[in-house]
Amino acid sequence: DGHGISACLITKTDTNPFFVKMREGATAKAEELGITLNSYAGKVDGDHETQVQAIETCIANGAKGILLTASDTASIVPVVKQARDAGILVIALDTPLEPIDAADMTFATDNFLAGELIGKWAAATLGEEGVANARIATLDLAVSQPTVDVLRNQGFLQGFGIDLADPNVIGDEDDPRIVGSDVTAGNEEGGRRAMENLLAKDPSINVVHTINEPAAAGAYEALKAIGRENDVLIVSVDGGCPGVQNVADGVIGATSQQYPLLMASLGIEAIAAWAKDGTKPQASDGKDFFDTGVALVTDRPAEGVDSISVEEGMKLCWG
Amino acid sequence: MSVEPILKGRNLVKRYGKVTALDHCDFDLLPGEILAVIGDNGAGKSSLIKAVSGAVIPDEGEVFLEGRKVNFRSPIEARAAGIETVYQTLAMSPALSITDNMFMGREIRKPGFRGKYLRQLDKPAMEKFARDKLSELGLMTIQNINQAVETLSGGQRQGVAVARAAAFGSKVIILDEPTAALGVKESRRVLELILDVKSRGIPIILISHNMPHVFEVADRIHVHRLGRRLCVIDPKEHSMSDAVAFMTGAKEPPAEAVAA
Amino acid sequence: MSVEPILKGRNLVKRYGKVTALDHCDFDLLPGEILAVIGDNGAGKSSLIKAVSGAVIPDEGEVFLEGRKVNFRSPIEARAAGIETVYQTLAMSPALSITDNMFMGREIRKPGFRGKYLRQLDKPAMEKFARDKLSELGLMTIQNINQAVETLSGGQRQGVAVARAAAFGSKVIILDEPTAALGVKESRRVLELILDVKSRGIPIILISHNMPHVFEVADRIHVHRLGRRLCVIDPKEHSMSDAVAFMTGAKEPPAEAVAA
Amino acid sequence: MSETDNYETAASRDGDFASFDDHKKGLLGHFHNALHTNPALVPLIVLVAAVIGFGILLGSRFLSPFALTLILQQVQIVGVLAAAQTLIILTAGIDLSVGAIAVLTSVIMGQFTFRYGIPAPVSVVIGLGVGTALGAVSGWLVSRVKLPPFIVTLGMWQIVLAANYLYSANQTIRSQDIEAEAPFLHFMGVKLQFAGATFTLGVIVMVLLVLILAYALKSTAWGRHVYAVGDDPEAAQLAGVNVHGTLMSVYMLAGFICALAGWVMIGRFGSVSPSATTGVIGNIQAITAVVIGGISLFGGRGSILGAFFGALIVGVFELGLRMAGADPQWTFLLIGVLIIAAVAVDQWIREVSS
Amino acid sequence: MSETDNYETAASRDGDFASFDDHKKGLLGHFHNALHTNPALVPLIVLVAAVIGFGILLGSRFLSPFALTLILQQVQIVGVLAAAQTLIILTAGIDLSVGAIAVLTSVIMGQFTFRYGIPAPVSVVIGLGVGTALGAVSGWLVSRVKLPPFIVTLGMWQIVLAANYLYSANQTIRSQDIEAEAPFLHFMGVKLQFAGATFTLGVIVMVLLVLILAYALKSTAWGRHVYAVGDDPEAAQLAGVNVHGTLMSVYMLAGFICALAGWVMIGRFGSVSPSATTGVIGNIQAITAVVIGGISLFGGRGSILGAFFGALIVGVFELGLRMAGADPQWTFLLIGVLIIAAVAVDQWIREVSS
Ligand SMILES: Nc1ncnc2c1ncn2[C@@H]1O[C@H](COP(=O)(O)OP(=O)(O)OP(=O)(O)O)[C@@H](O)[C@H]1O
Ligand SMILES: Nc1ncnc2c1ncn2[C@@H]1O[C@H](COP(=O)(O)OP(=O)(O)OP(=O)(O)O)[C@@H](O)[C@H]1O
Ligand SMILES: O[C@@H]1[C@@H](O)[C@@H](O)CO[C@H]1O
Ligand SMILES: [Mg+2]
Ligand SMILES: [Mg+2]
Repeated sequence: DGHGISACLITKTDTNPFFVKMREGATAKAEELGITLNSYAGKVDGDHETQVQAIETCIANGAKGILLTASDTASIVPVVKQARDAGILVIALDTPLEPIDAADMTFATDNFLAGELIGKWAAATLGEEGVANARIATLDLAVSQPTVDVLRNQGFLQGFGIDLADPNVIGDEDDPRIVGSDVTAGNEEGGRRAMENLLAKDPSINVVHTINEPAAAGAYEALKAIGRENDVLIVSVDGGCPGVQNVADGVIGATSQQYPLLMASLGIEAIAAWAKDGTKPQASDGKDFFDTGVALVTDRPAEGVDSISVEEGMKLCWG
Repeated sequence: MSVEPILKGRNLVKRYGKVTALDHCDFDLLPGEILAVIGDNGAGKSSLIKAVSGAVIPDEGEVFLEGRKVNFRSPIEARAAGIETVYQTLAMSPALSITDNMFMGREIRKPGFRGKYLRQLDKPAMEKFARDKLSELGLMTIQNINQAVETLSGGQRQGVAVARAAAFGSKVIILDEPTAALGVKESRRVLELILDVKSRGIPIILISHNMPHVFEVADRIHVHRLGRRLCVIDPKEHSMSDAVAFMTGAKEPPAEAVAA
Repeated sequence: MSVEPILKGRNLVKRYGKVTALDHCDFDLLPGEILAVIGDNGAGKSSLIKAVSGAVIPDEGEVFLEGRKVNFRSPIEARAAGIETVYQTLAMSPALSITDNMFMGREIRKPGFRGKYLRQLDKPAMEKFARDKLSELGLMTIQNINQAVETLSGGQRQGVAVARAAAFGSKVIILDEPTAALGVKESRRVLELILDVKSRGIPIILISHNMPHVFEVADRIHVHRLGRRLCVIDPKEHSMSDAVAFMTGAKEPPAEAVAA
Repeated sequence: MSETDNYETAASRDGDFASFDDHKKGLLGHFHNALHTNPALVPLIVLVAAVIGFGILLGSRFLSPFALTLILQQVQIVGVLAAAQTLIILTAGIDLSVGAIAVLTSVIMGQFTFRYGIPAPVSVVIGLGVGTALGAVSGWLVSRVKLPPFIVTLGMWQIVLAANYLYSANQTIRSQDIEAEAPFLHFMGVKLQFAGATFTLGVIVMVLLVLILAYALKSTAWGRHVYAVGDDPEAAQLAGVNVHGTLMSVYMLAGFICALAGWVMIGRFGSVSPSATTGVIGNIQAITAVVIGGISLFGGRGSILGAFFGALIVGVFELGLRMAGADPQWTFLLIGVLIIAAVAVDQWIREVSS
Repeated sequence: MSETDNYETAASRDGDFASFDDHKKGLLGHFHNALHTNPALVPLIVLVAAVIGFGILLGSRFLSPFALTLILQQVQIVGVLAAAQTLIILTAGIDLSVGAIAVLTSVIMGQFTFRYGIPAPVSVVIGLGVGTALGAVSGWLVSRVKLPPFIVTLGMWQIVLAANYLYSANQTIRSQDIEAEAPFLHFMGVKLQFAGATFTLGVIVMVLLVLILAYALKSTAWGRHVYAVGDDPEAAQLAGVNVHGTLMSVYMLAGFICALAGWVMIGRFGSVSPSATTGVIGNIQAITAVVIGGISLFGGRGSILGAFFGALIVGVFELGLRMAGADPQWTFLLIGVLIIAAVAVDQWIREVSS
C-alpha cells in the first residue's frame, strides 16, 4: 500500500500526445497503488532548465521516486545525482541518460532501433534498384538536433544502408541519394513546410523519413498538393492511434511503434517497490536497460523485417 | 453679477501628487466676452482650463455650462458641448499631416455611397478647408498641407492648432497661450481672429503672458495666483502695471475686484 | 566690419526633404554683443542656430569660431568649445529631475575617493547649485528641485533650460525664444540675466518674436527672411515698425544694412 | 490700449505670401517624394531585389509560378497574423498572443464540430467569436486597466496556449476525417490552379485582408484615429479621439483576424493540431514581418502593405535558401543575417532619399 | 527703447517668493512619497505578498531555508539576464539575444577548454570577451546604423543560436568531465551552505551585480545618461550627452553580463550544452522579469531592483505552484494570469498612491 508515498513524473513537454499518454498511464497506476503523483514538463521540447527545476522541486517536496524523460541526457546527470543522494529512486523513461547508469533504471524504446526498422522496411519495399535510385528526404525535429532526433534519423539511414559518417550528427552524410533534411518541430505545420521546401529543391524525392507521425501527416499534405502522394514512401516513428490510422489509410507506409503507457506503469510499480522494501528494478537480458520494445506497424510487410499488422497496432496504440 | 456666466467653475481643486495646482478656484466666463487669464508660470492657469474642458477631472468642485452642471469626463464630451480648446501642449499627432490633425475626431466623409458605406474620407475637401484656414492666419510659409506636423516650426504648429479651434468652436473657445511661439505677423492674425470670433458672438478664454495683447483684446481679466482666482479686473480701469503687480503679489488687489 | 566676429557662418544651406530651411545664409556675432535674430515663423531661425551649434550639420557652408573654421558634429563639441544653447524644444529629459537635467553631460562628482574611483555624483552640491540658479530667475513656484521635468509647467520648464545655459556658457550663449512661455516676471528676470551675462563679456544670440524685448536689449538685429539674412539693423537707428516691415517683406531694407 | 506701440501694424501691410521653391524636381524628385508618401515602397524594393537575387542564383526553378506561389502559401498564416499584429503595433502596442489565439481557435473550430457535432460553419463562427472575445479582453486590460500591452499579451499567450492544450487534451483531428466529415473546415485550403501557379482561398483572403485594412487605415476616420492613438495617445485624447473605443476596436479586430488565421491554418495543414508551432513562434514571426515592413514599434508610423511585404521577404529568403541547398542550421543563421540586412537596406534607402 | 510701456518693472517690486503648501503629511504621505521616489518598492510589495501567500498555502515546506534559497538558485540565470535586459530596455531598446549569447558563451568557455586545451580561466575570459564583442556589434548597429533594437537583436538571436549549434556540433560536455578536468568552469556553482540554506556563488554574483548596477544607474553620470538616452535621445544629444558612447557602453556591458550568465549556467547545470533552452526562451523570461519589475518598455523609467524583484516574483510563483502539485499546463496558465495580476496590482498601487 503506497499511502503517504509521493512520486514525480517529468516529461520533455506535455504538448506531445506521447507524453500525455505516458502521464495517463502513470496516473492510472499511481491511483491504483495509492501513490500521489505530481507531473512536470518542459515549456518547449528540449527545455532542460525546467526539468532541473522540477527535480529540485521533487527533492524539496520529499518525493520517493522520479520518472524522467530527459531533454538533455548528459546535462541532467548532476541534479539526478542530487536526487539519488537524497534517497530518491530515479528512473529514466523513453530516453536513456548519458551515462545510462546515472539513473537507477531505464525503461525505454531503443530509438536507434526504431529508426533502423523503418529504414530496413523502406529499403526492402523499394527493392534493390529502388534503393540504388532512391531520392531521400529526412524531416527531423529541431535545429538543435536533440538525441531522439539524431538516433531516429541515423537509425533510419543505417537501416536503409547509408554510411552515417559521424553517428552523432544529422546531415554530415555525403550519400548523393539524400536530397536534404529540414526541421519540423514534430508537428503537421512543420512537416508540411519542410516537405514543400525540399520538394522545391528537388521534386524527385520518393522516400521520406519523418521524426514522428504528425510531421508525416504534414508531409503527406504537401505531397498531396502536387499530386505525388501515391508515389512517395513515408516512414515514421511513434505508433500513436492517429498515426497507425494513417498507416491504415496509406498516408504512412510504416511506423515504429513505442509503448509509453507500459513505460509509465512499470515506472510507478518500481517506485512502489522501492518505497516498500528498497528493491530496484532489473534490466532486460543482455541489455543495460529495460526494453519496453518497439514494433514495426505496416500492412505491407517486407521480407526480412519483423512487423505487426495495422490491426494489431491499433490495439496497442496510444493517444 | 447679473448675467448668468456661460461657463462657470466653483471651488475647483486639482492636485498632482504633492503639488496643488488648483486650490479651491472659482471661474466665470460671461456670454460674448473675451476673458483673459493671466498669472505667473505655474500659477495653475493651464490646470484651470483643463479642469473646465474635460482634459482633467478635478478632485473637487463643479463646472457649469450655461447654468447646467456638467461632468466632462473627456475633451470629446466638452467638444460635443461646443467647447473647443487649444492646449498649451497643442495636442497634435506629430506623425500625421496638418489636415489629419485639423480634422481629428470630426473627419469629413465623401458624399454618397463611398462615404456612407465605404466610410471614405473626403480628403480634397478637408485639404481645401485646412488650406483656407491657414491662409486666413497668414501661415503661408507652410509649403505642403500634407506635411507631417512634426516637420513644422514651433510657430507653424501653434498656428495649426489655433486654426483648428477657431474653425470648429461653437460655444466657447479656449486658447492657452496661443501666440507664445508665434511671430509678430502671425500673432496679429491670431488677435484679429480672436476679435473676429468674438464678433460672431462666441466667448473666448485667452491665457497669455503678453500684457499688451491681453489689454488690447480682453473685456475682463482674471488674475490667477497660487492656484486660485485672485481678482477680476477691467482693463479699462486698471493699467498693465497694476495687473502685473496683482499677479505677482507686489500689490493687494482692490476689494471689489476680489469679490467679482 | 573691422572686428573679427566671434562666431561666423558663411553660405549655410540646410534642406529637409523638399523644404529649404537655410538658403545660403550668412551670419555674424561680434564679441561682447547681444545679437537678436528676428523673422517670421518658419523663416529658418532655429535651423540657423542649430547649424552653428552642432545640432544639425549644414548641407553646405562653413562656420568659424574666433576666426578658426569649426566642424561641430554634435552639440557636445560646440559645448566643449564654449557655445551653450537653449533650443526651442528645450532639450530636456522629461522623466529626469530638474537637477539631472541642468547638469546633464557635466555632472559634478563627489570629492576624493568616492568621486574619483566610485564615480559617485555629488547630489547635494548639484541640487544646491540648481536651486540657486532657479532662484536667480525667480522661478520659485517650483516646489521640489527633484521633481521630474515633465511635471513642470511650460514656463517653468523653459526657465530651467535658460538657467542651465546661463550657468554654463563661456564663449557664446544662444537662446532660441527663451521667454516664449515665460510670465512677465520670469521674462524680466531672463532679460536681466541676458544683460548680466553680457556684462561678463559673453556675447549672446537671442531669437525672439517679442519686439519690445529685442529692442530693449539687442546691440544689433539680424533680420531673417526666407532662409537667409535679409539685413542687419541697429535698433537705435530703426524703429520696431521698420524691423517688422523688413522681416515680413512689406518694406525693402536699406542697402547698407544688407551689405553688413 | 493706447499705450502700446503700433509696430505690429507694420505686419499687416504685408500683402503677398512668400514661399520657398522646391529644390528637387524631375524623376529623382518624384521618386523621393514617392518614398516619403509611401512607406511600403522600401520593403517592396527589398522584396523585388530578393526575388531577383534568388532568381539569378537559382534560375527558373525559383522563378517558376510553382515556387513563387508556394511562397504565398507558406506565408499565408504569418501574413494574416502580421495584419493583426500591424494594427496593434500601430497603436504602440505589441501582441504576443496572436499565434496562440490562432491555434486555439482552430482547435475550437475542429473540436466543436467533432466533439459536439455542431455544424462546421457554426463552429467556424464560434471560433471567430472566441478570437474576437479574447482580443476584447486584452484590449480592455490595455485601455481601461492601463496595463502595458507587452505584459497583457504575454500573459494572454501563456493562458491561451495552456487552455488550448487542456481543452484539446492534445488530440489531433486528422485531415482524412475532416475531409470526410466536415470539408467546410478545409474551405481556406480550396485551390485555384492555372499554369503551374496555385492560389488557395487562404492566400486570396490574406491579400484581400491586407488591401481592405490598407484602405481602412488610410482612407477612413477610424484609420486616422488608430495612427493618432499610436502616435501620442494623450494628444489624441485631447484632440477629441475616442482613445478607448479605438483601442478596443483594434484589439477585437486583431483577435478576429487571428481566428481567421486559425481557419486558414486548418485549410493549409489539413489536420487540426493543438501543438502547431504557430502557437509558440507565430508572434515573433508576425512581429518580424511587421518590423521588416518598416512599421515602428513605437506606434503611429508605417503601412500595413509594408508588413505584408515584410512577411514575403522572410518567405522568399527561407524558400530561396532551402532551394539553394543551405542546411537548416545555416538557413537559420542566414535568415538572421538577412533580417538585419533587409532593415539596413531599408534604412539606407530612406536616408539616401531624404 | 523708450517707446515701450514700463509695466514689466512692476514685476521687479516683488520681493518674497510664494510657494504652495504640501497637503499630504504623516505616515501615508511618507509612504506615497516613498513609492514615487522608489519605483522598485511596488514589485517588492508584490513579491512579499506572493511569498506570504504560498507560505500560508504550503506551510513550512515552502518557508524552509532550503526552498527559499532554492528560488534564488532557480532564478539566478534569468536574474543575471534580466540585469542585462534592464540596461537595454532603459535605453528604449530590447534585447532578444540575451539567452542565446549566454548559451553560446558557455559553449565557448567549455569548448575552448576541452577542444583546444586552453586553461579554463583563459577560456572564461575569452567567453566574456565574445559576449562583450557581440554586444558591441548590436550596439553599433543600433547606434550608428540606426536600426531598431528589436530587429538587430532578433537577427543576432538567430545568428548566435545557429552559430552555437554549428560550432558545438551539438556536443554536450559532461559535468563529470568538467569536474575532473576543468573545475574552474564550475566556479559559479560553488555552494555556501548553512542551516539548510544554500547559496551558490552564482546567486551571490547575481545579487552583487544588481546592487552594483543599481548604484551605477542612480549615482553616477553614466547612469543618468542611460536614463536620458532612453527618455528622449534627441534631447539628450542636444543637452550634451554622448548618445553613441552611452549606447555602445550599454550594449557592450549587456553582452558581458550575458556571458557572465553563460558562466553561471555552467555552474548551475554542471554540463555545457548547446541546446539549453535559455537560448530559446531566455529573452522572453528576462523581458518578463523586467516588465513585471515596473520598467517601461519605452525607456527611461524604472529601476533595476524592480527587475530583480520581477525575476523573483516569477520564481516564487513557479516553485510555489509546482510544490502545490499543479499540473504543468495549469501552472503555465496560472503563471500567465499571475503575470497580468502582478502588473495590475502594481498599476493599482501606483494609482492609489498618486
Ligand atoms: N501632470 C502634472 N503632474 C505633476 N504636476 C503638474 C502636472 N501638471 C501641472 N503640474 C504642476 O501644477 C502647477 C500648475 O501648473 P500649470 O501648468 O497649471 O501652470 P500654468 O499657470 O499654466 O503655468 P505656465 O504659465 O507656465 O503655463 C505647477 O506647479 C506644475 O508643476
Ligand atoms: N526636422 C525637420 N524636418 C523637416 N522640415 C523641417 C525640420 N525642421 C524644420 N523644418 C522646416 O524648415 C523651415 C524652417 O524651420 P525653423 O524651425 O528653422 O523656423 P524658425 O524660423 O525657427 O520658426 P519659428 O519662429 O516658428 O520657430 C520650416 O518650414 C520647417 O517646416
Ligand atoms: O517527438 C518525440 C515523440 O514522438 C516521442 O517519441 C518522445 O520523444 C519526442 O521528442
Ligand atoms: Mg500653462
Ligand atoms: Mg524656431
